[in-house]
Amino acid sequence: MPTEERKKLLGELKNSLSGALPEERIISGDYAKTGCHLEVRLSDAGMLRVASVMKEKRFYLETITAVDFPDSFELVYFYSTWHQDFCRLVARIRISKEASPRSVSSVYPEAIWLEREIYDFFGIRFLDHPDLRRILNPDNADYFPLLKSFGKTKLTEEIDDILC
Amino acid sequence: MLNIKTIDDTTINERVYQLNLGPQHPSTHGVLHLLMKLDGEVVVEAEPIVGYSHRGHEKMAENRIWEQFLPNTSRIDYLSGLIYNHGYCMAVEKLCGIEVPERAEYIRVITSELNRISSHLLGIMAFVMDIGAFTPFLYGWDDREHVLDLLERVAGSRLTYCYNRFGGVRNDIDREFCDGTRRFIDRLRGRFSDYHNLITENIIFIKRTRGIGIITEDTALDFGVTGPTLRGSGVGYDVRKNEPYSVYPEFDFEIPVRKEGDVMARYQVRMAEMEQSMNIIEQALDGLPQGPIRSKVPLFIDPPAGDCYFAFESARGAVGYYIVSDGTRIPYRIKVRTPSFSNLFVLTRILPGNFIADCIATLGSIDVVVPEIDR
Amino acid sequence: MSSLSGLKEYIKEILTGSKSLLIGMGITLKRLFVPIVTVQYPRRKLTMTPNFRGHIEAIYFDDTKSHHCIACGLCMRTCPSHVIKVQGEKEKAGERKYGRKYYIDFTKCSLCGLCVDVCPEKTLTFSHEYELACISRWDGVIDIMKRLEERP
Amino acid sequence: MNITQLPIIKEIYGFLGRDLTAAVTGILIILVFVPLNSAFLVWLERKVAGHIQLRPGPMEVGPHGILQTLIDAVKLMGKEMITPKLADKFLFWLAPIIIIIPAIVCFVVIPFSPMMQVREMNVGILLIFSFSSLTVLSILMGGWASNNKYALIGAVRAVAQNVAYEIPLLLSTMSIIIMTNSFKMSEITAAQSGVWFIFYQPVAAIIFFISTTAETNRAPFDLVEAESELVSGFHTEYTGMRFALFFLAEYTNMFIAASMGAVLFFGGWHGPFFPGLIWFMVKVYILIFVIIWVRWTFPRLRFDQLMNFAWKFMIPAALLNLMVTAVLLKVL
Repeated sequence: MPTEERKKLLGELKNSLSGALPEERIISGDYAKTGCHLEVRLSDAGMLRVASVMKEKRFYLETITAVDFPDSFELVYFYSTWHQDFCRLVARIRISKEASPRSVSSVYPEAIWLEREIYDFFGIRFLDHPDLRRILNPDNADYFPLLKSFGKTKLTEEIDDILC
Repeated sequence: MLNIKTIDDTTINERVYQLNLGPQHPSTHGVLHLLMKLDGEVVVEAEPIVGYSHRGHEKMAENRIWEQFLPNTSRIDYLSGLIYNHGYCMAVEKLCGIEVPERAEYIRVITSELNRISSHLLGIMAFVMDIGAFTPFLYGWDDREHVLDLLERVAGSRLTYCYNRFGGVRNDIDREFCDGTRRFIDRLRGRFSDYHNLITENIIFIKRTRGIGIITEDTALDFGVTGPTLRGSGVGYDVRKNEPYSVYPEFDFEIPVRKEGDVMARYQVRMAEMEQSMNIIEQALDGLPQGPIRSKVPLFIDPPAGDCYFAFESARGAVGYYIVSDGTRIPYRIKVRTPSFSNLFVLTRILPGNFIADCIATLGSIDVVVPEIDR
Repeated sequence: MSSLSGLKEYIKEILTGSKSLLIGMGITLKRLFVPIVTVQYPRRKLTMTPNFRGHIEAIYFDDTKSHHCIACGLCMRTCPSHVIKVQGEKEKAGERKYGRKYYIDFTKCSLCGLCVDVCPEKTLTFSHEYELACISRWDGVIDIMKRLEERP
Repeated sequence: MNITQLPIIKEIYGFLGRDLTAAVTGILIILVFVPLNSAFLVWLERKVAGHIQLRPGPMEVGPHGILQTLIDAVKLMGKEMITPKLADKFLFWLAPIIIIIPAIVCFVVIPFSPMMQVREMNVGILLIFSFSSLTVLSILMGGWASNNKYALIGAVRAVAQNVAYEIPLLLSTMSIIIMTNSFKMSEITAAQSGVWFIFYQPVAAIIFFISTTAETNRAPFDLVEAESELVSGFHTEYTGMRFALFFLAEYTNMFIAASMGAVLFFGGWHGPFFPGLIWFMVKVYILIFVIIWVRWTFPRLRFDQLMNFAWKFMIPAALLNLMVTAVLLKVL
């Protein structure tokens, strides 16, 4: 296990990230527990800067996802390397329910589809996205399925009662 | 830098016409829909339209307890269901801190690699069928049948296995399974020369696949391409090696890499990967430890609140489960990062300028499973 | 000169190409005389492996001359598709319940086997039947207790 | 009992005369033979394909499924014939009829045995070539009239492919013709009583074989109906009996191509011990078997590769072969 090299890489990464994002919090993640070596908590739309730093370091965008918390959304970006000394970085951002975050699709074209998916399931509208349409759900759907408010029927509530 | 345009009617002129390839088409492997604009037979633009088999697995996960999501995992990618199953169990075990007995890990690796072989056999042969040779497809199925028989012997079903459990596996493997697996490996090794003679060295096949649908390293980085598709482009990235999980570090195997990045390279990577999988299985069978196959796990698990990302390598690339738990029996959120989703999107970049026939070959060589994209 | 070598390459490619085609034809010809591997299904049938997972069934135990189901409802709860309905009654007050009715809607069953796993009395198993085509969706509802009685 | 002794036959014979009787009976026989032969060929193809792929092929209807194709034909006759709403109705209807005409007409000049030829013509080979070119017209009509993009692409491919491959086909046949100085099928066969022409003209035979495979749109040149690309090519929109006619024509064309190959290169009816008809049929069916065998072995070419192969390899090779033949004939 090339732990030494990874430490070096992580140090470099931290440096360049803190150079790009002076005010953000960069913390070491607990790999054994969360599967990420580095965690960046963004307070505002710094994800474009993170994305360009990661692109420079030749990390690929593993996935973007959102989690619907009661009062806000959390957008989670996973970046990882192709190198032997593997490293995964997670960037999190809390946004309010009505906010429109910036799209990273200008840096990573893959994000076009990933962000479309998030829009499709959560209704989060990304700014500067070239093609924000539904992707998996029908084009004429008027619902956002992964919101916690969606799909709680009486039956599922009953089942929850039985189980929990 | 960005070369992605969406198709609108304004760019359609007299020369360019639209063709809907799919959702019902013999070579789109399920219900993929490629909206293409063609100039003669040359593709001007291609846009994959997905979602025809969307079943809402991620939403389903939020409405059922952790165990109940197990049967769903093998339905996300039905061709490598065991690997998905394996990965989900490992992700939840990571979140809960459940120890898995070593024998169970070995069994998981053996079955996962068998599943990988079966998936690659089908992927390769379906791709060869897309190029027009029907017979190798059925030879591949003949071999795949043996894998499925083996997996049926241990898991009880042939396609949508629900075999792994939190903390272990359902059934132990027996002597007969081990012997059968060794026999199968010998048999498949003997069949490789036939495959190479019939397919790899066939001049028509070479002509159809060399230099077609090239994915460069930079394109792969842009689109997050993983799996054999990426390894065909000269990057030796494999989660089993780079971010080892389960008992993979104990085995000696290589990651086949090809520099060319074309259709042929991806085909060759898959062929070589099957051989490596056989190596892993043989080593695992040799070193199979005795012991329990399942650790003590509560009937229904209650993971602690928190989140965890777990990546593993399916037959198509790097899969990731992002799991958020709020400390109850029901998952708060399960996100599945499926490799085909990213691997398919790269088509918008590499298809323009190719003939329809090459598009079909490229699509086949990426080996997408549509339900995996749609989830 | 280069065109000549190009021609040479071209001819060489044609020769090796023809050879590869002939080798391929040889392989398919050889297979023409190999016995077939498929099974003509309704005429010949395969036996299922011992681990085969069909729909669930109750196990007959010699000690009670019946099943061991106590109608605890764990299988009902753990089923991802909610297809199991089990009902039991207490034969005497204060004793454990005894499973009387056990239905499974096989049309929605995903054959995951979680119900067999959680059964505390280990009285559930998988049947080896696979010819389960039916003409009405109600034919897919399997009465497990009845099947247990009918079984020799 | 000799059928010609029957009074009714004698009467017809007296009324129509010898030539016309022969023609009428011949055409009747052809009309019966063509569908039955195609049915048999379809069965043969499915059987060979099955056994190559380690499966039995059709097994249920009749012994070893021999009646399967007839049942399929009955089923296809019972199917509705769907015409797409925006199709060119007349051409859509006409195309399957036109495709069946050359398939039947070409049988007229095929010499099954010294005595069995419906009509001896001194331009027999030319007749076959000219009529088989009609096939492409029908494919184009069907593909265009369907108003379907797949069908249209298939039809356009068919035209280009047929034009390209007719040239080497003719050139390779030409080298036989200048050896025999005749376009008559029976004379070409008669000239091979000693040595078959394949031994004089191996290159021409290979070129002929490849070109006919391409002409009849068989794999690996089946780009016209390339399943994995164009769904079903030019007959995507055809259903029921119309589809069956295209199918029938494909297999009949295959038979004609194989019988031409037998006549030109394998000595037609010549062979020891058995009557000429049996030898002829054996040779034709062996050639058909090879065509089927090739189909179930190889991947499909890409369209530009197919055209390159025709123009850059087949035609020069055929021309070269023809020149060498001509020079040798002059010298020897």
